[in-house]
Amino acid sequence: MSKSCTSISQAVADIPDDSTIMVGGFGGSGAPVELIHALIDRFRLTGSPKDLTVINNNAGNGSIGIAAMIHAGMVRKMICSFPRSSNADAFNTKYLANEVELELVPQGTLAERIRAAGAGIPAFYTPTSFGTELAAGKPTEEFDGKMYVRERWLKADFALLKGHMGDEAGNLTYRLAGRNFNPLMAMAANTTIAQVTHLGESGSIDPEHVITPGIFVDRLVEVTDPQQEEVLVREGVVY
Amino acid sequence: MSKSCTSISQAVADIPDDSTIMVGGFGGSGAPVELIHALIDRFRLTGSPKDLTVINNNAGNGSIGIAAMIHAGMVRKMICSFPRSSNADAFNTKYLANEVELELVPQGTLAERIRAAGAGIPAFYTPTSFGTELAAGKPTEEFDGKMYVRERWLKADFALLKGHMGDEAGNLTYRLAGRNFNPLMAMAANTTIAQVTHLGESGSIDPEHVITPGIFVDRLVEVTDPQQEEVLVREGVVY
Amino acid sequence: MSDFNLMEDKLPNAKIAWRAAQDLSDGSYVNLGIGFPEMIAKFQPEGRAVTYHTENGVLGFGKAPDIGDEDWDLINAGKKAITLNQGASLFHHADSFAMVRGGHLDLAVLGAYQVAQNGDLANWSVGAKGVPAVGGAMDLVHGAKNVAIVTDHVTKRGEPKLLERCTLPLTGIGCVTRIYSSLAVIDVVDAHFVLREKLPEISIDQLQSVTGAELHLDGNVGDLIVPEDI
Amino acid sequence: MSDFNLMEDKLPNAKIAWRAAQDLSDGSYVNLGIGFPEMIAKFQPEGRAVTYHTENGVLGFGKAPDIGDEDWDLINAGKKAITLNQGASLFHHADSFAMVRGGHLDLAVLGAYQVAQNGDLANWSVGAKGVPAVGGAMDLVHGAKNVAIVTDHVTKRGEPKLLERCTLPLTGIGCVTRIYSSLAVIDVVDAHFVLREKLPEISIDQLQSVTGAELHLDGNVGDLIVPEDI
Repeated sequence: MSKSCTSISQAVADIPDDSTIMVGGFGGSGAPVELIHALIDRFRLTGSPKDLTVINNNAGNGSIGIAAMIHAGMVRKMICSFPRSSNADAFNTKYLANEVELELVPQGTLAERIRAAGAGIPAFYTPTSFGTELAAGKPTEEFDGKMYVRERWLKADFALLKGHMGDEAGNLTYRLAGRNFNPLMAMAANTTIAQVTHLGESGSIDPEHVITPGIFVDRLVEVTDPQQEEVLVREGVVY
Repeated sequence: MSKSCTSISQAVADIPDDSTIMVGGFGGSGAPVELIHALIDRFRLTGSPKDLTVINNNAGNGSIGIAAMIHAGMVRKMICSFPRSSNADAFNTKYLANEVELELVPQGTLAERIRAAGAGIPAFYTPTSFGTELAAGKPTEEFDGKMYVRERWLKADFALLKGHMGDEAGNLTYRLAGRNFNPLMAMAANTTIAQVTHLGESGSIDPEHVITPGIFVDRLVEVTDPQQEEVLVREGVVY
Repeated sequence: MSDFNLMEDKLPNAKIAWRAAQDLSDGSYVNLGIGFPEMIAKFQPEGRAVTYHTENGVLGFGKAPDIGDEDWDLINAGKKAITLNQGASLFHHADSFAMVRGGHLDLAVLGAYQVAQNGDLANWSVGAKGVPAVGGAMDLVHGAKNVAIVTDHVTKRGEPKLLERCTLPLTGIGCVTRIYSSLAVIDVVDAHFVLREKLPEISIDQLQSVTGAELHLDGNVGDLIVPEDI
Repeated sequence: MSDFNLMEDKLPNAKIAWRAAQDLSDGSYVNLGIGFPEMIAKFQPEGRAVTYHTENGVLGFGKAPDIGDEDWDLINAGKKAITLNQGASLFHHADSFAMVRGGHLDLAVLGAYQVAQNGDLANWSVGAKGVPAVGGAMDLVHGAKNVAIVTDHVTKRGEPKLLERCTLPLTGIGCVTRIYSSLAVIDVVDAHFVLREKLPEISIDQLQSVTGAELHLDGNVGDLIVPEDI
């Protein structure tokens, strides 16, 4: 049972309208540009998927990747910690026009909520955001003399990730700081789809060096020379 | 500021009576036999440390390692998931004579409580143990129609770990399944002490292959040809 | 039928394990409990890829090594030496139980002291004095998508292990989905035992007489037939 | 003293960063906030080993690469290209914030819109319309053993930023331990501002007049002296 897909478009072909999609990466590092663009291609061709909820640390930059998804009108809601970037016009415009919703989550809480979803932990307590407006309406509790906020897990229907090495068993490694949210999102989505720069046979990754065990990965597609979001933004590329 | 100690005995010289000590390993895999034995040596020489609370998945096997600590009378309480082993006489005898306490924790809850301590999460909800006597007295709550038990973090004063590669920055790798509880305990103790089979300069471990980042490790000592607990037990060694 | 001798004609553990193994799905991730359930791997049908998980942080382990070839840093949750298959991965205990609790395993197979018709399981403590031990069982029963039990249908004294309610300390409530016993294959559906297969030699009445809760029927009851050479 | 001109004689950011850098401890783990706080690393005193953490999963990063040598998979939380020092490690976001929330960092240095005498910090939102963004600030303020602020002592309009209570949306409550401002070094002790150092040219009265809460003294007030060539 190989998990590899024959094409990028095939890998994302069944993502329906109204899906919640986690997208790996922090800024351009570890961002699965080709998978996102395949989804945009599908939307332009078929009008689907639309009304998406997208979970990422940011809300897109420039005119490619998540920014292009937003600009295309596929995104109903962003869940992120930092929707600012050097060029967040796509999000800002839609947000200020009330055409896209925003759930703002502190970065560590965002990471932990995603990890909790993957780990079967429906709720946990964190000191983060206690006493701030981002904790409004959330249960609080004192432990050992300190106050904490209760946060819920955050699940998704799909995760789109960028790995570096992948093998047929679904095992993944990441490149440098491109790891970031990717291994967490792999655990938290019903269907996890990863593009990898090198796809090898089962066993081509040392078991001690695997970062995401294959159990968390449903589909793999090789993109041998992936685009780097930051480079595209700096070149002014518009997708 | 190197973290390396000149000797095993120096590495454990300041562990006081009444300490809570996490000991890495699952059975003999990843068990820091030399660090434990150094602690026993100190106890035999000085009468200290005693009245220890020891956290490990098991409660010792044969007449070495944690079993020898218990037999020597250093341990007041064990916190573990599975105090049975092929030869758990040391624990069984003391436990049935009410000379050592036991806090029995489901294995996944034990792991998650330790991880939570390291991650600044004072409490979390798990489905594990709901409706059983191990959940007696613990708060419960329903999320999305399913019942969960609230568990608290589990911290320690010291952690004794066994790594494979270590570097002067404190970074660690582990060998095969010897990883188990070691990386979690590294995060959860005030002072983390690791024996490693190979101690190299800072940078001798590929940053992408580091399992425990050095921030979690306070002291390192090289034990180049470490004993394997399972082998000692099979040879009938008595420490 | 009336000449069925419960204690002599019931399936031995190896045959129960064989039957359980026939339901292993291609591409599935499976945790087999220490002891009897581990035997299932031996009977994994050809042509199906199954990836085995063990609580102490290994996914994709294979056969035990030859005696003398053990590496005691590479063991399973039962502390037995194992080997790694191609595509294996190693991880720490929190990640391992994230796989368990997070619903990533397709199947966990455990032994049982008692199973109740509502899916309650008792398999960790006989409630008596002695040293209690729980391990990962309480996590597994609430994590895997399916929780199957392999067990003798009755205790050594011939008493039912499948009951209206468990009398021993529980491992988990409402968690068991299927039971492979020495006499039958039974599903837990809506807090009832539903009989799927039984040994051809035993009548439903006789099976009911050694079962501590009502057996429901839902369509055909298949024959539980295991090759002789198992 | 009376000829001290607040807007002309206060320290520029580089000098504030230099002063904050003098307190970096040997062997410490430090997170420097995006922007102004990042400048502190440049002034790290010789002979002290400091390991820098960035939220997106890097410990032990070094200087920015030369222009053209950037690897955009290797960035800091400010999305700037970085390099790795010997002994660096890479990890995912949950592990990164475990370091933060779990109290493993010795120091986090952040900027501020407002700091209150009880240690409350406002640095993420001016409360107005626009697009809010929080990043990792709310985690950092509740995680690091010490939370220091580098800031101008007053706003661009000359209004105090050190206050009895914050009026802008809070980042965290009771979290700030020390403030390095353009005029002074101030600790937060038992919900009071305690003046540790001030520019020699400014009087305590004048400093108090641009501070929105009472400055307490606890022994000597040192001179805040920064080398001219910074």
